[in-house]
Amino acid sequence: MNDRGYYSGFGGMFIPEILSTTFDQLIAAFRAARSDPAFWREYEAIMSTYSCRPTPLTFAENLTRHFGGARIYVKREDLNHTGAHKANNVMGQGLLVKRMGKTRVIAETGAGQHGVATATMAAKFGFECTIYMGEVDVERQRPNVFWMERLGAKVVAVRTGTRILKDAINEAFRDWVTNMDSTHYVLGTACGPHPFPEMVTYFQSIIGREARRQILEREGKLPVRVYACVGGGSNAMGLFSGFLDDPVQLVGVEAAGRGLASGAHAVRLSSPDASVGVAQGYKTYFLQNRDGQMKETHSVAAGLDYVGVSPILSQFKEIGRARFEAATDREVVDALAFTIRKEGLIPALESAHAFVQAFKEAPLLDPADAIIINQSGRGDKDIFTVADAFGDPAWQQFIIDKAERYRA
Amino acid sequence: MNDRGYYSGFGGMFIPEILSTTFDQLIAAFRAARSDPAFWREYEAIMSTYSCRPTPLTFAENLTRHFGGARIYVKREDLNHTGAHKANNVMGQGLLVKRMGKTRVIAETGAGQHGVATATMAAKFGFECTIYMGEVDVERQRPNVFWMERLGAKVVAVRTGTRILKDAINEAFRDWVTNMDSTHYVLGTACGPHPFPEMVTYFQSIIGREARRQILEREGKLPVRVYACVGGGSNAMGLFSGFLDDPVQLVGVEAAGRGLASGAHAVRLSSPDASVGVAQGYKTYFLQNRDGQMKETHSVAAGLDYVGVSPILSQFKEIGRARFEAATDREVVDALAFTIRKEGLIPALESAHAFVQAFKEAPLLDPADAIIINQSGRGDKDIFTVADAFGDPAWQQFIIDKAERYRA
Amino acid sequence: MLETHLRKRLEHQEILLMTHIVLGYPSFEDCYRIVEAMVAGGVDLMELQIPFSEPIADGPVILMANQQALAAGATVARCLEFADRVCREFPIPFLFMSYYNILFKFGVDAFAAAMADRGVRGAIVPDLPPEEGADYLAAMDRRELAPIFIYSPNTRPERLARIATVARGFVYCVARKGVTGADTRFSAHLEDYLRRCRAATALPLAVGFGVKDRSDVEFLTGKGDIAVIGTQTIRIIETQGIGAVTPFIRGLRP
Amino acid sequence: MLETHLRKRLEHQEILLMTHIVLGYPSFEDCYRIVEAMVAGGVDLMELQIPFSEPIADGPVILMANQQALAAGATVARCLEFADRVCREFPIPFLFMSYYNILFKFGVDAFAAAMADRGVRGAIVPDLPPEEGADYLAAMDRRELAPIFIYSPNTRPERLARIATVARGFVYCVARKGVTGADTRFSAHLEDYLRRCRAATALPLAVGFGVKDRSDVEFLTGKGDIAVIGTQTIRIIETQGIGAVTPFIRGLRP
Ligand SMILES: Cc1ncc(COP(=O)(O)O)c(C=O)c1O
Ligand SMILES: Cc1ncc(COP(=O)(O)O)c(C=O)c1O
Repeated sequence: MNDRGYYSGFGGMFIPEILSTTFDQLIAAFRAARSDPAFWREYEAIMSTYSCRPTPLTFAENLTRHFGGARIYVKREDLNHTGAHKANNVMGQGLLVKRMGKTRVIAETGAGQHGVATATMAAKFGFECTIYMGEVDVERQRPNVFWMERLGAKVVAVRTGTRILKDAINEAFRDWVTNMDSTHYVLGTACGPHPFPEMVTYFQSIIGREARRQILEREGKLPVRVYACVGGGSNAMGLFSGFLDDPVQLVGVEAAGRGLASGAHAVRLSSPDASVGVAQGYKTYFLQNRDGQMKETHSVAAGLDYVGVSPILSQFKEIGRARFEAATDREVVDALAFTIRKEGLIPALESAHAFVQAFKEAPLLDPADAIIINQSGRGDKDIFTVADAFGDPAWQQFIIDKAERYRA
Repeated sequence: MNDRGYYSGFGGMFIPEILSTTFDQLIAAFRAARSDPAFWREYEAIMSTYSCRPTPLTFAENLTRHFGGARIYVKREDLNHTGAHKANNVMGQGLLVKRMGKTRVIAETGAGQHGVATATMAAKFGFECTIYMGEVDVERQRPNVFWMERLGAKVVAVRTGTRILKDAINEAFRDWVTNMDSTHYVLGTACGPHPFPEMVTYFQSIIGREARRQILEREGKLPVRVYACVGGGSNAMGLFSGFLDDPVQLVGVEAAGRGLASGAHAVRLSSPDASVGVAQGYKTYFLQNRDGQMKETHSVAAGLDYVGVSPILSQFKEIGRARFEAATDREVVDALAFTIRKEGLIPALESAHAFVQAFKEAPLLDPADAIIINQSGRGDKDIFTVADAFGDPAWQQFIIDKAERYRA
Repeated sequence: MLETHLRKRLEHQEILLMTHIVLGYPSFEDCYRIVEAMVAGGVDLMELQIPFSEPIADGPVILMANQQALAAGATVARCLEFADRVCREFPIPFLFMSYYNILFKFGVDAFAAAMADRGVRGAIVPDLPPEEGADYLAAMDRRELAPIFIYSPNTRPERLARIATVARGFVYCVARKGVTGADTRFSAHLEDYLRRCRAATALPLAVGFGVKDRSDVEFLTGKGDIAVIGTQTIRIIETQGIGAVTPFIRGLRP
Repeated sequence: MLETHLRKRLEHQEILLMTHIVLGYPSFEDCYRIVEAMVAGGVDLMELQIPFSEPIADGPVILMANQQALAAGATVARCLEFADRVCREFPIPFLFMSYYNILFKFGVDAFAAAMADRGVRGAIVPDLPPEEGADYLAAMDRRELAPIFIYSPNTRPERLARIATVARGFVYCVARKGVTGADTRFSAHLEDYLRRCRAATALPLAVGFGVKDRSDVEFLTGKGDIAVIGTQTIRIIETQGIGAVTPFIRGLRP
C-alpha cells in the first residue's frame, strides 16, 4: 500500500473506514497541487495580496542589547491577516478546497485563532463554515467566537470530553464522517492523519523560506538557532522547514504550564507524563495514562493546550534533529511583559513561549551570531488572559462597569 | 516671515509664544530630514522591517461581484503593526525625535489607536512616553489603555472639557509648553499648527505612493475614485497624496453619527453646523457655535469623533480637489457587517465610513473602472463597540460572567 | 472460529442480532445485568466497548457513555475481568470494541493474548484500517481471533475486496455516513450497498448504525446476516430501565 | 494710551499689580464684586478673560473656570456688557484676555471696535503670535488699543526684538515654561531673563505665571514693572470667599 505519512514510525492514518475515500481524494489533490508550480505561485499571490506576506523579520535591537549575546531577530507572523500564522495554513487549504470542488469547510479551534482564520478564509472563498470549539474555550475566547459569527461561521460549542481543543477535533471528525462529500476538514496544525502533518507543514513552510532568505540578506549568514513554540507544531514546522538542510539548531518550546511537576502542563516531547500513542488519527507522543486515556492539559496559552503533537516533531525529537524545551506560565507572562516594554512587540501568549527560551540562551551565544524567534501571533487577542495574568485592577473595573450596563 | 503652512488660508501656526522656538526647531528638523534622501530610505526600511510595508492592496472580488460596478480594491493599512495607519506617522516622527535628540514623547489619543502606536514607537526607540486621553475615551477604550501601560507609557485621563479627543490635545499642549526641551509632541493626525499637517501628510503619503504603484501593477491604469474616512484627515491625506496630480476623484467620508439633522455627528466639511475658526493651533472648519465655542461631536467611531479637520482637506474642499460625504453610525455598522461577511476583512469602524460611500457609488461606475478604499485600521480593536452595535447577547453574558468572577 | 459459529446460528435464524454495551456504563454491575437481559432476549453475539477518552467514530449517546464509564473509574483491567466473567457464564460469543490506542498501549500482542485467555472471540477497532494493522492482524491470527473490519458506503470496490482478504468472522457494514446513533433511512440505496458488500466478501455481513426496531430488522432480513443494535439499547435502558431490555430484544424478530 | 497711563502710575508705585478674572465665573454678579474688591485692594489694571472652550495655554484652575463659566451660560455678548459696565464704573484700565477664535468668529475688526466702544484698553491673545496677527494689529492700531504680546524664556533675541516692534502698552513676560497656575521658582535665572526682556523693549514689562504673595512681588520689584496675579486670586476666592480679596491684594505691596 502506498505512503501513509510515517516519520520514523510516527504519523500514519488511523481513520474510520468511511473516510478512506475522502483521504484518498485529499492526498491526490494535495499531490497534484504540490507538483503544479502554478499552485505555489497562486498561494504566494493570495498571501501577498490578502495577507501581508512576506512578513517582516524584525531586528530586536533593544533585546539584543539587553541580553548582550546573539543578535535577536523576530519573524513577524503576528502581522498576518487575522493575526497569526494560522492564516498561511487556512488559505492554502482553501485553495485546495476550491480545487476539490467542495463547498463547505469545518475546523476545530482552541484559542479561537484557527477558527477565526478558517471563518475568514470561508468568507473570502464563499464556503459554508462550521467551527467546533470546546465549551471551555468558547467561554474564555468569546471575542473570537463573536468574530467567527460575524464572518458567517456557525460556532458549535463542544460539550463532550474535557470540552477543549482535542474534543473539538473529535467533534469535527464526527461532522466530517457525516458530510465528507461536500465538506473539507481544515485541520489547524501539523497533526492528525496523513496528509495533514505534511500538508500543513507545506503551507507553513512559507515562514521558514522567507526567514532564511531574509536573514541571509540581513546578516549575510544563517542563524545559529531558531525558536518556535509548539502546540500542534505548525508554526514550529513552518519555521524549521527553512533550515532543515542547514547547520541550524531547531528549538521547540512547549507549555510547561504550572510546572512539569504539577501535572498541569502540555509538555509532550520532554516530559515523563507523555508516551507514544494513537489518537485523533495519528501516532505520536500524547499526554496519556497507562491505559491510553488522554490526560487533561494546561497552559496559559490556549493554543498550546493540546494532548498531541506533530508526528514530524516527534521524529525530530527521536532523531535529535530538534531540541525541545518548556516554559512555564509565569516565565511566559514575564517574557511577554518584557518584550512589549522593550520592543513594542506584543507576541501572543503562545509565541511568548519561544521568547522565554531564546532569552535564556541568547546571553550565552556569541554576539556575532544571530537567532530567530517565531512570533507566531499577536497578543492583543489575549487581552482577557493577559489582563488576568497581570491582575490589572483598572481592567477589572472596566469589565465590571460594562457588565453593570448590560444588566441594566 | 517665512512659510507658516497655509493652504488657501487654512492652517497656520496659532501657538503660544513659549513654543515658537520649539516649532522653529521642529520645522528645521523636518525640512532637513525631508531633503535628505537617506531619511526616507531609513523610514521605508523601518516600516518594512518593523511594520509590514508595503501593505497589500486587496482585490475585493466578492464585493465587486455583489455591487456589479467598479472593481473594488482595499488598501490594507489594518495590517500595519499596531493595526492602523497611525503607525506610519508615529514611526516617522520617532525618527525625527531621534534626530532632534529629544528623549520624551507625548501624544493625544481618542480611539486609543494613536496612543498605542506612539507608546509602541516609544518602547522601540527607548523614549519616555505620556499619553493624554479624554476620560470618556479611557472608559470606552480600556483595552488600548491596558496595552499602552504595558508598553511603558503613562496614560493620563483628561478630566477637562468634554473629556474626549480635543481635550486630550489641549492637555498635550499644556504638557508641551512645560517640557518642550526634552519632549516632542507626536500629534496623531494631519491637524494642529504647521508643520504638523504637512509633516503627518508626508509620512502618511507612503499609503498613496504604494497604492498608486500597486493599482498600476494590478489594473494597468489609475483608479477613478479613491475613498478614505476623515477624522483629523491623516489617512485620507495619506491615500490622496498618491493621486494629487492624477485625474482621480478623491472622496473623503466624515462621520454623520446619528444623522446630520441630529446635531450628534462630526461632519465639518459638509455640514452647516461647522464654520471656519481657529483652535488647537490652526485655522480650519470646526464644529462650533456662533461665539466660537466648540461643540460636542459624536461618532460610533472614536477616531472620527473630533471637532476640527486637516487644513489641507479644508483647502481641498474649498478648491474642489476633493469631495466630502458623510456616513451615519447605522450605515457604518451595516457596511462593516457586510464587509466582514463577504470578504473576511474587518475594517475599523472609522474605516467602515469609507466603505459606506464606496458601496453607494460602486454600482454606478463602469465595471472596467477601479476604485480604492482605504482600510485605515482593523476592527477587532472595536469589539466592545461593535458587539454593542450588534447587541450580541452572548458577548454581554460573557462580560457579565467575567465581572462576576472579578467581584468574587 | 467465529465465522463457523455464526454460520451455524444462521441455519436456525434468518438474521442474527448483535448488541453493544459500553463497559462500566452505568456501572460494571449494571453491565452484567444488561448482558444477562440481552442474552435472555435472545441476542446472538455482543460487542463489549472498552471506553476510550477520544471515541472519534461514536455519536453523542455512546460518547457520553464512554466518558461516564471512565469518570466512574473504568480501566482496561476491569474490562478484561468483566469479559472473562461473561465469556464464562454466557453461551454467546463476545467481541471487544475499542479504539486502537487501548490495544496499542496494552501491547497489541498482549492484548490479543488477553482476549484469547478470557474467551473473547474478536475485536472491532474502528480507527484501525487494515493498512495500519499488520501487528494486530498477526497477533489476532496467531490466536484464531477475528479482526472485524468495516465496510462503508464510501468504500471503493477494490478496497472492499482488499479488506475482505484480511477480515475474519464477519464484516461490519456501516449503513450510512455519520457516527453511531443517528437515524438511518433504510432504503433501496442501502439495499444496493449491501449487495455490493455481499459481492466483495464471503463472510457474513453485520449491518449497523441506526437499527432501532423490528421493522428495521425486518428490512435487513435477507440482505444482511447480523443486525447490530447499538445506541438504541442504551436509550432504552436510560429511559425505561434494564427491565425493558429483554422484551425489546425479543421483539426485534418475529 | 495704555503705556502712558502705566508710566504715570509707575511714578507713584515701584511695581504695579495686574489681576485676572474669568468672566462669568463663578457668575457675572460675583465677577462684579470681585472687580470691586480688587480695585479696593489697589490693583492697577485687570485682565478680563472671555471664556473659551479650548483654553490651550491655561492650567487646571483657570481651565475649570473657563468651562464652568461657559456651562453657566457665559457668552461673548455678556462679556462685552460686563466690560462696558466695569470700564465705566472703575478708574483702572481693563484688558480683554481670550483666545483668538473668540475674536476671529466675532470679526477681528468688529471686536476691536467693540472694545474701543466699551473702553477696554487692550487685549492679550496667547495663541495669536504677531505673525498671524496682521488684521488684528491693524484693527487695534486703528483704535489705539494695545495688543499685548508675550515674551517667554524660550523666545530668541531676534524674536524679542521683532515682537517689540508690534507690541503696545506693555509686554507680558511669562516667567517660566508651562501653563498658568503652576509654581514658579523666582531665581537668578528669572532675573537674567527679565534683563534680556528689558533690553529688547522699551515698553513696561509685566511678569506673570506663578505670582502668589508679597515675597514674589518684592522679588519682582525693580526687575519688572507689573506683577500679574492670576490663578492665585481664583484660589483665594474659592477657599476664602470674595471677602478675602481686598486684604490679599493690599498685602502684596508694602
Ligand atoms: C498564535 C499561535 N501560536 C501558536 C499556536 C500553536 O499552534 P502550532 O503549534 O500549530 O503553531 C497557536 C494555536 O492556536 C496560536 O494561535
Ligand atoms: C483606524 C483609524 N482610522 C481613521 C482614524 C481617523 O484619523 P485620520 O482621519 O487622521 O486618519 C483613526 C483615528 O484614530 C483610526 O484609528
